Amino acid sequence: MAAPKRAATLLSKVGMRRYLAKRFAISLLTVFGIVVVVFFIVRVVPGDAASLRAGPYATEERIQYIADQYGLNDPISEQFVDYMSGFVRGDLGVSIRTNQPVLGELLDRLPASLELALYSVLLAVLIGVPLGIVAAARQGSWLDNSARFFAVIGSSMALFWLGLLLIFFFAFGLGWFPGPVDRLAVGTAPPPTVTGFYTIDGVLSGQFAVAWEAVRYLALPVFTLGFVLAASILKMVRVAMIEALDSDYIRTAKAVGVPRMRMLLVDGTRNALIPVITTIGIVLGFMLGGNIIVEFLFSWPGVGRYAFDAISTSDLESLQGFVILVGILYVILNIVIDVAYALADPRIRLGGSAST
Amino acid sequence: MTGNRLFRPLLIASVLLALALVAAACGEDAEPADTTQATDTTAPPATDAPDPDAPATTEVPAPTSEKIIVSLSTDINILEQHLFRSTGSYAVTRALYQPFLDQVYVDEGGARLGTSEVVPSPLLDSYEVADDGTATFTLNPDAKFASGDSITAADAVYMLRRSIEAPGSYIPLLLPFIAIDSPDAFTVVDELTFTITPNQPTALFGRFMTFQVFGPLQESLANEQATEEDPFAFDYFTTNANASGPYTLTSWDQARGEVILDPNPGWPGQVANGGIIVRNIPDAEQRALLLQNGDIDVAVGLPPRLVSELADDPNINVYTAPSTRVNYIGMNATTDPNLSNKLVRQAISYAVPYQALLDNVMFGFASTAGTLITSPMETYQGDAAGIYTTDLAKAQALMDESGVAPFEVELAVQNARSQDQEAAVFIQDALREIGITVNINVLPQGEYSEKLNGREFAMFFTEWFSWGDDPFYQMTFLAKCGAFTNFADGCNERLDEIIAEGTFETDQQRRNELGLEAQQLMVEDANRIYLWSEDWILATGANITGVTKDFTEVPRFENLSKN
Amino acid sequence: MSLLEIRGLHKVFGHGSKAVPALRGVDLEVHRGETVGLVGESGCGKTTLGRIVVGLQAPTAGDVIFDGQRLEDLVGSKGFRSRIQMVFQHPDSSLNPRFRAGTTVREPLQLMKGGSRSDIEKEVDEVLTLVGLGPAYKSRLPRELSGGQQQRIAMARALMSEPELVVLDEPTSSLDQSVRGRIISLLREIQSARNVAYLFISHDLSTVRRIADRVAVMYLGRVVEVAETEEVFESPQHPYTKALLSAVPSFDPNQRTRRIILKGETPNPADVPAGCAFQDRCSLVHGRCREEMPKLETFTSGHDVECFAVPTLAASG
Amino acid sequence: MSLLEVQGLSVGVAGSPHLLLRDVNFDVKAGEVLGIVGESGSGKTMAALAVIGLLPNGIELRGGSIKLENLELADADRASERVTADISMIFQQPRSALNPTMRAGRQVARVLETNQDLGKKDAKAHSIEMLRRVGISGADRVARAYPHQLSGGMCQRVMIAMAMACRPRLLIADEPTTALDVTIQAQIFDLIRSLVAEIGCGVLFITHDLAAVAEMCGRVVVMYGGQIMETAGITDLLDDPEHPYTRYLLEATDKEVDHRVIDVGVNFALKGCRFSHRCPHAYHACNEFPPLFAIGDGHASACFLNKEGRVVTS
Amino acid sequence: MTETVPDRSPEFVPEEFEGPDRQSRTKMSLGFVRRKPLLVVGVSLLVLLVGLAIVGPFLVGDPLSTDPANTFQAPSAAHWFGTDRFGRDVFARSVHAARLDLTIGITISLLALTVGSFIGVIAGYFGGSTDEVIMRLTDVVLAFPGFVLALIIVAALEETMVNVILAVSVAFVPYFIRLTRAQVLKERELEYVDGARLAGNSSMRVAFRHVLPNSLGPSVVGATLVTGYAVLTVAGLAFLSVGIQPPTPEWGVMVGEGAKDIITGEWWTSMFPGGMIVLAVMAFHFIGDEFGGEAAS
Repeated sequence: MAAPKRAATLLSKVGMRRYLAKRFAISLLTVFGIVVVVFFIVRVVPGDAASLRAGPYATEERIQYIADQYGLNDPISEQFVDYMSGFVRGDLGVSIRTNQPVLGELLDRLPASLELALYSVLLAVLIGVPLGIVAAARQGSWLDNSARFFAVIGSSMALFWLGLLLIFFFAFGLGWFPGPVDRLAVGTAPPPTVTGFYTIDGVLSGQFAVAWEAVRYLALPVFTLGFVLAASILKMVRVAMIEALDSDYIRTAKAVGVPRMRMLLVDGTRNALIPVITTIGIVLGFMLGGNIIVEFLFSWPGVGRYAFDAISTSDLESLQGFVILVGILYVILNIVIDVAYALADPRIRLGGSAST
Repeated sequence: MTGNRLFRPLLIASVLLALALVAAACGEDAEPADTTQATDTTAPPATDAPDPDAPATTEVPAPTSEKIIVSLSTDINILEQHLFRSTGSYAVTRALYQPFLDQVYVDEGGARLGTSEVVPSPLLDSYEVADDGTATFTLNPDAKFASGDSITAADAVYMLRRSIEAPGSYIPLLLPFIAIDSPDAFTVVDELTFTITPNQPTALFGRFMTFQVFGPLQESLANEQATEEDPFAFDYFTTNANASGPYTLTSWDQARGEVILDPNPGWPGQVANGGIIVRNIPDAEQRALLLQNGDIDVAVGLPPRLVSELADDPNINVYTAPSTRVNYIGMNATTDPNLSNKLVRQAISYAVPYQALLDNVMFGFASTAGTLITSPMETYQGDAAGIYTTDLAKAQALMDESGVAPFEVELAVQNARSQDQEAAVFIQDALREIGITVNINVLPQGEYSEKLNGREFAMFFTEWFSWGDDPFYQMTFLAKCGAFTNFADGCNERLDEIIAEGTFETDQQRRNELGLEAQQLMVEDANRIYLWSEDWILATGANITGVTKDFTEVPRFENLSKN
Repeated sequence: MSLLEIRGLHKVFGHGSKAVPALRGVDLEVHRGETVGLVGESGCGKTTLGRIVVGLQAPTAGDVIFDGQRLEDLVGSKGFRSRIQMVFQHPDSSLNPRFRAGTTVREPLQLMKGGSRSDIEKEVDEVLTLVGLGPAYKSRLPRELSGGQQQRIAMARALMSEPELVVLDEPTSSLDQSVRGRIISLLREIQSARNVAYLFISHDLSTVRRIADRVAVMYLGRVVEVAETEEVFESPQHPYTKALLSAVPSFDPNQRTRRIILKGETPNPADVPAGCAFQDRCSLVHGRCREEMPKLETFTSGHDVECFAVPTLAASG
Repeated sequence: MSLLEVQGLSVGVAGSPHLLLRDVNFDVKAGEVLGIVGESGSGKTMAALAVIGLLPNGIELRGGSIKLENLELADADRASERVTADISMIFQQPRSALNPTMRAGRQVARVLETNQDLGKKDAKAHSIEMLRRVGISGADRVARAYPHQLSGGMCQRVMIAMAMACRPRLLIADEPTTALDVTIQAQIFDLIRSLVAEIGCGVLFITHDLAAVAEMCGRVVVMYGGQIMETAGITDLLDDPEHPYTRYLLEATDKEVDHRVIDVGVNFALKGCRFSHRCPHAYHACNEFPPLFAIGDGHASACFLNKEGRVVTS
Repeated sequence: MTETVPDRSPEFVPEEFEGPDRQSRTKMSLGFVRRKPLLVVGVSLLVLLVGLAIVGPFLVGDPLSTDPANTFQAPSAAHWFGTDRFGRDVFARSVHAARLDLTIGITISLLALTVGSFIGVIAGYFGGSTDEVIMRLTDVVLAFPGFVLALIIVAALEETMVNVILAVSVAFVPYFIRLTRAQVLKERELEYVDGARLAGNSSMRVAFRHVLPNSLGPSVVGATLVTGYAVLTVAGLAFLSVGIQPPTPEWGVMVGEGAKDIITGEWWTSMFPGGMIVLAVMAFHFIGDEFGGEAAS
């Protein structure tokens, strides 16, 4: 038959470690690539960074002063080396708009974005996974068709439109939720920072009223994102589950009398969820930057909103920092996902013949 | 089917989840007042938190007055008084740095409107101007920085020098109008006395001294924080302050765009409230909503349409007053050859639907601009100068006369300026009538100002507001040949002569004559389309009093109080 | 002189610790116009050998000599492609699903020989007729053909360039039994019409018996026995050949009683023991087998076997 | 009495009028190995899946009865309850038939848990014993391995261990060795034979290989195009094939045939005998569906003509 | 065959059952509607929208024409979708926007498909270091959420329509590279590829004439989904005032413009164009999903 592809070695730890090392090396390369790409994209922006920094009505001297101060008159290669060496030291430059270190500004805003992202994904998983499983298990039924219909609507949904719709009905119309303003009412002081998540910090510090308020402010943006994300998760779970249910080993499980529910959950879901891990990763990755729209719409003080402000004021230094941060988070996330994937799938974890 | 039984758990789980969501949503309905309660119970601990910059917060004897929440439309990004970049920053620095002079205010429609008469601010014991223009300032010995240190003449002079010498400050732009060109103009006389000696007496000197850029800054602290690269400690003062103004900086949450200000115990004046929470809420609709709900007390920068809606709300007070602000579209003849034809520019000026702009963009919260000398401004004589009104027939006739074929032109607008964008739509439609295709180009602020400075735009929107309300000052910036901010690049030598004469002219009759001639020249040249003159507008909750409009039209906090 | 001569051929896949040897020193000859059957179980390297012969893969070491010239010298040369062709195992995937049969069959002519349109068309028709289909099939897409018909098209494609050697890689194993017989007959007819040599690779011993003139048996990357077909089937010498032959299901109940059930499974090619690769499964294993790799040696004329035990058997039998 | 009795079984694709299985009848006795032989598309696997109640999505029973010791299985509601314990099945692709994320031993153990009410611990011990019984040396190690770490033959043994762990009364083996090497095939055949002898279950042995049938089975059902062509004892079938298709099949295995006869695929739309479009003897009557005509003891053929070419009447 | 048996009767013609044969004809029947309801919905929606985009602009009014006397008219017979703050007809604008958005969406998708599959074939077929380099570059691009990538590219370039199309295309190219590459890797293992090599094809010819056409399936399905996502992305950017700018009649622009009116109760200026976006994207997704497309990242 075919050439031997199977080196069925029973290596476990070595395989995993080597896998991780390779994965990590690739990630470093990717991060480097990200910085390069972003740096050069931002450098082609029309406009002179020095005069942008100097602000409107700046005198020529001031522009020159600024250019010197920020090394903007250096050759681009030198600027790049400077930026890279700064980057390695955790310096993403200084915001044009605020004169503050970009990294610090981003890190200040990150918890807000992460809180929004995590709750949205959580909601999406809670809706998407069970519905996807049910839809797959009852393939072709009205339930399946409705789930698919929902999935298409969800993945076709324009976030900004859905957000507006929700604001219109639930904030302005019915008044059930606060308007799209912030994480907390104006005037409510945030709870003492532990995690940066107001919901959790509120509970930790015993300020339950604040935590509850944070939940109310989270509700609409989380639902907006959760709805859209749930659709893609549902879609993926359904496909993966159908594939799993269609597989030979499910047929085997049936043939040797594994009870149906157990078969569905143990054989089906377990295997189906392996590809779903990737989807959730993609979704989370999407959230890390894709929430610009939602953060804009709901005035959410996160990194997405920061990026929007940076764009609308041509604060390219901040924008650059944001994009790099998002890229790096995404890369880290991917490592985590790959590890999760590897842990879930013995074919990867244990090396050997698995060819994907 | 057996399936039903087996899948029921999953099905039920999903349904329950959905129900839980709905329930969570409905649950909110039962406790509409919850938000405010939460605010009340949780706000105090945070504001009581000890702050090194404001050790005396708790000593303020204003237990009954709560903090007033002011929402702004812009970022609060730099608290450095000489580098501020946005209205938000300006408002906060005005609260932190007290200038030596202030205006005299008159009550009108519940608001305190500034007049052009100036008086010593609480920082001063006395202020005198000699005939040669030398001004002598004597400090109030009770005036202290927030740290408790006294404000000395040395601090005042340090600040004045800094404003000239520090690279990056744009204060030097102001100084020619008060005839100062070197730091030697500032002298410390004794611990509490200093003088400013301009090259000649000027009408604008007193007015300029009311601007926050001339509020004292502690010299010793600045020197302490200075570095070799940053000898004026800009970095430090970008995020910190030792206030000389009515408030101290209690906290600044950049991510939320929130600054909390508490009354400054060292400030010798009277603060009418228990502190201010300044919030950046960029979205105007949200500011309006929050104001309606009573979540905020003061909303700055509401678009006219919303203001007109809010004016009917009994829970909201809308304060408006005419302003000398001018909104225009520059037409740069050198950038676009078609615009070099004066007849084309005049045709365009006739085509613009001025009334539609006043009604449908500004909703009545603006007055006719006419020329750079706007209708609320001193020496305005619109009809006499023959200012433009919409007349499409005339416009078409002028186009025909010009012999210029239908052409395309780009109209640049800033992305953050929605009224300009709206006006652009009307103007685009109107100019189509006379064969001119307008392409609207919306640009972010930074790129916009850079291109504007570079004279890259053929047609562009600009708003200008001259602190100090002076027509010649206004024209110096916008119409003088070769002026840095004369973005339309129009140049009329006669106009330059008028400006030169008018700037230091003190005789009102002569000023009026010069003004009329200038307006006629501007109408004739038609270098700009004078769209409207925007009113000063502020919306507050009905329980707020003490709204103040000064020369800068930036919100002032210390007189606000809440009943 | 033989048409194809393979000497000491090695092929290793992968590198370093992951290296997997697929061929471990193969010697084999194919003469003009003859059919050599190459049999062995999955993973024994027979497909790799076939792919090397047609130049789809390069050997790691050893020589392939085609018509007196080394294959590596020939591969780049013009006209070589047309001389050795291959027919693959899976008829459904060996044809481009988007190409009509005519296009598939025409392509080698256009690319390798050229000629006028009508000449090409004539030849296409001729070869299609030769494989039993005829010109009417030119407009068919692969999915419109049955497995047997697809395999005929594949054969027509291989024959277009008038090759001297065709490597047949399990050409019948995906076909139904009834179709299989027809394809075998077709192959025979083609061979007599065109005097083409076949290297017939298969794991199916009964098919090989029906078509091959000589048979080579492979085990773990080596040829362990080679002889005239009947000789191999009637008088197998290598213990593996014996086991293999006896394992084939048979209509004959007596066969079952003679069955040799081998112990264990074929070792992992990445981890072949030193000495004879068959040692762990062999009933005749002795000390030398574990230390030294046996060589292919002549047992009788035209019958080579690679086993230390064989001469002993021959002597005692 | 027969262990399994299938009568008039018909199966079709939902939404299509044509049948994939048409009036299929056979029976399996306890301890007997019944072979179903046919080429691809003959419906042999479909018949097996129908028996165990695992018809793929979109394929439905159209009629007939499937009785396991008088328990009607064609009744969908009752099918899922019983089948599992009494019938088990092994498949063609042993590796993909095992759950890739579950250790081999666990897969066997949980069958024991469900079908023999064993506790986790007992099941585990028992599963290793099971693996040993299917001829796996180093059963402890194999039990801890994941399927991808095992060879195809090893996977098939695990699969057999799982099937046997149910103590089924009927074992369906669907081309259990097609994917395996011939030497491994011999081992697996041996194993199946010995296990059947030990447990005494009936076996439905499905294959395309007549020789394998000859080795494993006492009786054979020959199928073509979803239709039974002939059923007979193995010796009768090999020595004295009746149906044109059977004869054709046997000839193709060792005789020279005319390669110019072009094979065509099964046509499920045919009204009459599904083989009629290929049959060298087809005549007008073949547009009727032929019933099975009994010719001898346990020997029947679905052809209107006998092998002498005379029309059969029943 | 055997002598005793008469040969096949020459008159014998096997008869088939009446009615549709296998799938080919049943697909056309109503059963199809029942089995693929989502596809039917998608195709009808798309036909409707494309028709509207092609014919619509000739039937409705000028999308830029303002009417200060008739601002903020609620939907009525005269103005189906009402009028906006400039007195422009929202329906007329939505219809013109349909043409623009669909054109942009389809252009982006085709552009990304073409470039992506070209690169994907090269990476997949030639493998080795070529593949490695391409995939590492793809990783870098994929490390940015597509929306963010498009955003910074548009922000970096002049905000013209062409640049928006290019920027969004760039964001989707890796998706097609991966899809095509994955398919090529599968396809490459098939025997016809070896067959083509033996038939004398150069490797370029094998890659592009044989492998590519057979590897396009998933990408073409993906392209329908991407068309939808492209419309969403472009509209999303426009909503954030990046890329296409007001007063261009574009759905995202219109929602952005209309978002301001929600608070004052004029829901129609944003809801109708937003609804159009969702309908258009849905049309593509119903179709793409039915053919087994998966979500693009």
